[in-house]
Amino acid sequence: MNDDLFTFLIAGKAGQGTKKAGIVAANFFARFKRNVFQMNDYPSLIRGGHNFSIVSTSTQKIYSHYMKADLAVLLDQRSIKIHQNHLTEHGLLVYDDAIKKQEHGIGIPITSLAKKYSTPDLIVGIAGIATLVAAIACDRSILDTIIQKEYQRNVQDNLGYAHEIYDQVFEKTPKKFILRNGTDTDPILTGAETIGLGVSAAGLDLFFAYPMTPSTPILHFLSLQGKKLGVRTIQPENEIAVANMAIGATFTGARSMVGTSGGGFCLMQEAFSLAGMAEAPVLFFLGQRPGPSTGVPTYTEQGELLHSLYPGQGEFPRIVASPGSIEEAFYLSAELLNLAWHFQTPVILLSEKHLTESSMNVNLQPDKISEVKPLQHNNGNYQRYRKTDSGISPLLFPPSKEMIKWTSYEHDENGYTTEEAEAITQMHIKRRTKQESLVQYLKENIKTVNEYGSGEPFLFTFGSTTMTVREAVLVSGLQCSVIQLIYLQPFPSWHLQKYSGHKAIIIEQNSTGQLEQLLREKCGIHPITSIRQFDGRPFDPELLAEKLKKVTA
Amino acid sequence: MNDDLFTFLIAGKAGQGTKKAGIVAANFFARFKRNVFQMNDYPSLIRGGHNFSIVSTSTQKIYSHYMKADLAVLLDQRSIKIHQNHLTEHGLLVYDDAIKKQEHGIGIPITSLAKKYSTPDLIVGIAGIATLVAAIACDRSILDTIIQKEYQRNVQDNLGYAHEIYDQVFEKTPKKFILRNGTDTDPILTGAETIGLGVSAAGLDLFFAYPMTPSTPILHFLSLQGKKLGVRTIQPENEIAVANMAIGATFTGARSMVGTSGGGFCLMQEAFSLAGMAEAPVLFFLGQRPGPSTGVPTYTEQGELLHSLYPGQGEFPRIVASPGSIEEAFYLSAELLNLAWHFQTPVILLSEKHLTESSMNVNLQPDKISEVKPLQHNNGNYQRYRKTDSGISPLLFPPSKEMIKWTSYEHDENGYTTEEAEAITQMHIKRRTKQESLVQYLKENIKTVNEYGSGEPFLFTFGSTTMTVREAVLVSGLQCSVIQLIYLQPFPSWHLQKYSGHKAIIIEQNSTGQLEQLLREKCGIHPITSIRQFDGRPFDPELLAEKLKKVTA
Amino acid sequence: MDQDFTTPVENTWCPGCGNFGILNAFRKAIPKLEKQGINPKHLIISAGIGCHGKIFDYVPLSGMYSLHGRSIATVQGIKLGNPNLKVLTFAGDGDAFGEGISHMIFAAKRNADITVIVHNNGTYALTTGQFSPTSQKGFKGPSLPSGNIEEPLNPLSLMLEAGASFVARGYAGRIDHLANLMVEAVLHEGFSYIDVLQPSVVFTNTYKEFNASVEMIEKPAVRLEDAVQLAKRFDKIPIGVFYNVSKPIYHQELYGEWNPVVNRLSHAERIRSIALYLSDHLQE
Amino acid sequence: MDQDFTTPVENTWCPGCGNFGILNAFRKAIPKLEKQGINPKHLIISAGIGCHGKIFDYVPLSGMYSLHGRSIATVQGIKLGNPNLKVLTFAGDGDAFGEGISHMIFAAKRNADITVIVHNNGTYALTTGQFSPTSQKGFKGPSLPSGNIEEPLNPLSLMLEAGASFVARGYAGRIDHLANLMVEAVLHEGFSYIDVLQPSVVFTNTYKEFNASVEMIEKPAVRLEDAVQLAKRFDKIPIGVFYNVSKPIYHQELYGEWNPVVNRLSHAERIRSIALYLSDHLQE
Ligand SMILES: Cc1ncc(C[n+]2csc(CCOP(=O)(O)OP(=O)(O)O)c2C)c(N)n1
Ligand SMILES: Cc1ncc(C[n+]2csc(CCOP(=O)(O)OP(=O)(O)O)c2C)c(N)n1
Ligand code: SF4
Ligand code: SF4
Ligand SMILES: [Mg+2]
Ligand SMILES: [Mg+2]
Repeated sequence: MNDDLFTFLIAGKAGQGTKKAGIVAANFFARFKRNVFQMNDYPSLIRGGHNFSIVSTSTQKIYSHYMKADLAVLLDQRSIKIHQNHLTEHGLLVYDDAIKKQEHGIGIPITSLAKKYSTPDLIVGIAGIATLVAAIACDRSILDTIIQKEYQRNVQDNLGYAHEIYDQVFEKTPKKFILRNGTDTDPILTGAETIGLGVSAAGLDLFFAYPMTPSTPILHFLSLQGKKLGVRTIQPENEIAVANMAIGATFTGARSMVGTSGGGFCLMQEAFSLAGMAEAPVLFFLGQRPGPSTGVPTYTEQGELLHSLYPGQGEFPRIVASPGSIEEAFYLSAELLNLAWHFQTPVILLSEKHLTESSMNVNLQPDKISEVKPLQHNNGNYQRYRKTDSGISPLLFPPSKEMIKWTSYEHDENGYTTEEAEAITQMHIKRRTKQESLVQYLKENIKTVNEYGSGEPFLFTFGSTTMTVREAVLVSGLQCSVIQLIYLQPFPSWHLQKYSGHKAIIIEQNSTGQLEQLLREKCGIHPITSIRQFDGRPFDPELLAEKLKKVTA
Repeated sequence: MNDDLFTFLIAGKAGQGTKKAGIVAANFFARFKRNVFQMNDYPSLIRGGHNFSIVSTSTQKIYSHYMKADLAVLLDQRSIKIHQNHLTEHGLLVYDDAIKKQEHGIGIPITSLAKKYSTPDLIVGIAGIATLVAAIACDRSILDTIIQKEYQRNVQDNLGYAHEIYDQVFEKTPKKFILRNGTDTDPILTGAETIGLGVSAAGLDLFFAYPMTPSTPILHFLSLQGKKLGVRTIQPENEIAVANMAIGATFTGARSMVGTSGGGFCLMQEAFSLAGMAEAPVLFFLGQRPGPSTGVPTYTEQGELLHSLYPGQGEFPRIVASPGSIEEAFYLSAELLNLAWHFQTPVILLSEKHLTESSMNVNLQPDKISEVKPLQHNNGNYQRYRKTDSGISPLLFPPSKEMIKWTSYEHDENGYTTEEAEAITQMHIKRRTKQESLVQYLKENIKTVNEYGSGEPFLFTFGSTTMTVREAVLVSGLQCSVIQLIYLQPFPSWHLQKYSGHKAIIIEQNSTGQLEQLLREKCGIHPITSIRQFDGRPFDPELLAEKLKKVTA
Repeated sequence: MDQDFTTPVENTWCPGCGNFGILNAFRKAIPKLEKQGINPKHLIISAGIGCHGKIFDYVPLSGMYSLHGRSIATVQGIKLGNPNLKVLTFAGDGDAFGEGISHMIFAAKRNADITVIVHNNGTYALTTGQFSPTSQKGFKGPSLPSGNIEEPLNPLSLMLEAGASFVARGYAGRIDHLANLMVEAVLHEGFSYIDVLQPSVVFTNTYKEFNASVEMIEKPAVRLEDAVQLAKRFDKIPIGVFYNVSKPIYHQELYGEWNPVVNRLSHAERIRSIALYLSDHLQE
Repeated sequence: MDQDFTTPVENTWCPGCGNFGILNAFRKAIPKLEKQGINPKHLIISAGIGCHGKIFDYVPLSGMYSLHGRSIATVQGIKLGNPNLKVLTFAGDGDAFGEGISHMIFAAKRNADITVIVHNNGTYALTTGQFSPTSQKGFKGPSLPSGNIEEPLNPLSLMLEAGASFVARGYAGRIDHLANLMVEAVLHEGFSYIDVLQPSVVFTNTYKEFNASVEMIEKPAVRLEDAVQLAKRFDKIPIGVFYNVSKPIYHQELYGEWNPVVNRLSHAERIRSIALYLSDHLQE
């Protein structure tokens, strides 16, 4: 267990700025060169309800927030009800004293003091930061620096309010916590940011999306920052337009990506199949949330693994991969965009809300990313669908005196429609050959599975759950390995079969055990137990560690 | 091999009535109480190109057309080029003498005689029938009866033309063929018809579809005949409306079905997931054609097996089944509609162009079909999503003084939206329980696999390919079993595991071996060989028989 | 059913949101409709996904909480399943004119007997305020921080062009007026569209402008062109019924008086029909 | 490229089909456009699925044979990928106003710089003649043998309502006139729509009516209302340009003069930008 773990929790209503406070707190911890993991929990509404943000920090690398807080700042009655027991043994509860007095913790006039200021509802999040700075016994000038940087609107009001809270907290709990300095200086980014940066590094030109949680943060990030990064965003009328425009754009050589979630992705499947037939290289970001259907829009789940393996009718090369950390998301997104162009086929970047919307400090080395040039036509007569040994045909973009025909119909090498038996067979074989080249390429060049630690039991997982599993292993002190499947399609059985017959535990966030099904059926991996959670919340590393200890005892 | 097999082929341009002639020929053979199988091959166009229709007939049961014809009537040059070798040893070629003289066969002034009549292009199909009747040496009065029944428009012209052709053929090849009488009196129907009749028997009220080959024939059949059968058809603006309207209709208790093909089904997947969440019982007909994408619209393939297993995001009970014959399509369609209502979940009837558009004589016993009543709410407080042991909640339909709320969001038992961890977990478990009940039900009550013949090797197949495989087995004279998977989701592993370790051959119409993948991974069935065809054409039973003999030799 | 038509579900709209006005108007419309002979148990509702959609949980009527953009298809399906029901859906501007615009145009075109109430707040509110099909040019949202570059659609003239037989505009700040529009729309036989000016206090706080410029329409235009002209007025914002005509109704054209769930063919009749069909196709 | 713009692909339209007129007009338009400075290699085409779509294979221009209803989105994507290209799509009436209507309305609304030529034959021809969004009431097709029960959409007034900046109607039986419309439409900067009256000899053999009642428009209407009025005339069928105005163009509003494939940020610049972003977010 992490010996200098510290967790800060702030909870209140949507509109009270708890998310913002979480981010600011994360950056505050960064001043100590500490590692952080920050997670936001919020329902699907704009004002009111119950939001909270948790930031866990340590001098060691940290891959998850913890549900038990050392310092909890609770802004309303509901937060008390929900979080009063989410405290570590010596944890401190700070609550708004408009709420009736609590047995433990200290009441501070958070809302009543706010009333003096211009935006009493929006300002209260600042109380969390002021409390944090005071409880860590930092100088009030540090608080000033933070407020001036992070809360610039009505900054005088904000400062005044922050001071009042700081003073009260400081008086009541002087030097409650001491934070050791760490050595990490990496930036703190969300998964949405690392994905956006990763695809930019691999040459993305256009990002098309219709808003849908949890893919929207990528749209927002690129809409704000993309121009500098070489990426423009477009929000069309619906997801069908999104996918078809993206395919159209690739026809010109523009690297294109779309972002969506379950229902939106369903609507894109017809275009997905078109991309398979036309051999259009489009990267699809598929962000999972609890389903089926509209489900629970702002929470997290991994219920679409099987669904993502065969979207779009018919047979064509398919790639699905899912990053196991916010850092890996950077490199993997870039790799997938490159693979799309290398193999001229649609590719899915599968992830979850827990990855796109959480943040942690990450070590990104953009110069490790290259922009792979696709096979280009050089000269002579151009045929869009020329048969080659690899199944990959050279690309050529307009304007050109050569005719370039892409098509949704079965076709000959020129791209003209065909209905002839032999031609149909040949093109099926071409696509199947390309699929085989792809598998070969993955085997030889791509890391398809991550292995952390060593020895049995093997904890199998994928996607953002990997982060929590790794943290839980740290917490538990268990000797074991975490096996994270990065690639899910083609399924890296070649790599995994060696685990068959060994002691395995499968951990995933869905109710039917989709990863388990794949591991059982494709690799003969039969776990001694499987651990699943499907309540929309990420695992808590401590609870997961306990379960792990129990099943491995 | 069938000792009194007879095959009639008629080929020409679209618009020359070859398909119609095929159907009429099939009915002509039926006069001899013979069994027939009729298949139409046509490209995606309205006039011109190359169409042909084949009818094979026997006194025994017959499950496929044969590519080699005893009598071929070829209406144009292209037909000669394509079909001149598609003749049995003693086969007779009759061709339009406007084409240059052929080495074999007899030229008849098919088009030049037609010029005298009012619709010279459309009338020529009749030449095929007249030739057939003459070559079988039936009395000309039989021809008259047929023409009067089947070609009522401009009947005098048609009769005149038919007589001229008949006389010429009769003169040139008197009594060429003799057909024994059989004993079969079953009606000759297409798969589209048996499906339409089957769902009507199980209580279908509304059929929604947007035209798309090869599902359109069901729409057309029900549009013409549905009223008598209790079924109305609706053609909305697109497939998304189709699926969502169908779901809406089920809310009122109306039994609803949709018909579509690959691309259209992709567009329906968002609604499919909604049906999973709302627990709306909708039957989806998914007719396969060669893909990906627009592919080869009017041909046949089985490339969407894996794609059909997990449509729609998220986890909910799923059913996919595929009929292995035109006859089985009747019973299975009914069974699936009933299962949809029994388990209140979306169900897929998976098939292919080869089934919906081919015809054969079928023995249908409508009174064997019942309309299963779903679990109904009786009295007391109604909760749409009440938890029960089976996971199935009672239904109640409006108008009712009770509140009935169906929803796409995660919900509590009343159907109100929830975002709470425990409630989310509970509803996931409810749906998973329903899935388990479904598996149990299939195991106990439903025939999920057909087994024809006995002993090794086991020929595994599914869908309409089953028909050809069965015919090929007859042709080959092999001692073996045909194992047809009727249900594909839930996959009937419980039934199939017994075949593991035995000599297996897997036969399917796609290029990547999708059924094979499932059998390998789920049942440990590793075939000695697999036979695949993916040129859009159904297998020819003779060629398939040869392959079978080779691999089992 | 509660006489105040409330439910135990917590309301999670922002304080001051225009959606409250729409909810209150609807709660007033239900008993009015009951007086006109429409029992609430015959009144089936639906909603899309968005802030507006939450209204579904706030009234204790039966219905289906549909998908983003699809409730217009859902209610048409409900109507086709049982034409005796009165169906009404709430939709967002993103819902009805973005994701679901095809259904809107065809529902109007075929004069489906449904009522669509659009909570027009000019933004995708629930997904945090991106520009929507009715956003003003220049509107700043997180997917286009420099401002929307498209002209807004005009929902009223678009629905008129598509063939809507009843078109009205209400305002969330005029609750009684809006309640009356709802009653009229539901009573209208055929496709009824109400565009409701709905300030989103967070993203499009337009109360002031609307309060200053809404103006009641005396009576509907007789000629389509005049209704269209009225819909294109921007000096004042007319509210009330723009157009109200009688046209052949889809389900009646399709079914006549037949009703799928009420007049179902019995199992025995179906089996008889099938047997007849088969014997017609028997080999002679 | 062949000077007659033919391809080796066999033509499979029915003899006499109106599509031949459209193909011939287009083959005439290409060299005319070349004279106007548009090199055929810059002219990128697309098509939906249907009889009309086959035109894609019959002209040797580059482009993408899209999905049923989606070519309108495809060409917008192509334009956004490389705004230097001129993009044009052929579409069916089912394509453009059934499956793909949302894309049509938004392409017009945002004034995307594309040209859409609809082969309006009032039926889903390739799928054997079901009623389409522009089918006349009463039209008999195999999915409604008793006759269509819906009123047709009016593509021209709908496009005008949606904001189209260039709207015209041509007739497959007036090839030179149609060729000129195509030239004008492609040259027009912004969304151009041409509705082509296209008899399907098999399902809607309307040559006789059209020959009798088409009438050339002298010049486009200046006011939108007048263009709409003209679109709603049924005594005579006006052909020609109904409306032609200049409006801000989508890709220019979005990009200014920037072009994604021409002005791509180099790999080095991207890496530098990312490094900058990271250092801005470094822990101090
Ligand atoms: C297919 C699909 N795409 C996207 C979303 C995400 N989404 C939910 S609500 C919404 C927009 C809501 O806007 P509007 O309809 O105007 O409703 P409002 O929130 O403004 O009331 C979107 C895009 C979704 N649920 N489904
Ligand atoms: C998603 C989808 N739905 C249905 C089809 C089947 N389909 C092919 S063409 C067509 C209609 C064509 O009508 P139209 O666009 O008017 O073209 P036309 O044949 O009349 O030229 C349809 C419904 C399809 N290809 N894709
Ligand atoms: S975000 Fe806007 S529309 Fe949504 S509840 Fe708040 S004020 Fe209302
Ligand atoms: S069916 Fe009609 S539209 Fe199609 S090619 Fe024939 S005449 Fe032309
Ligand atoms: Mg809105
Ligand atoms: Mg058409």
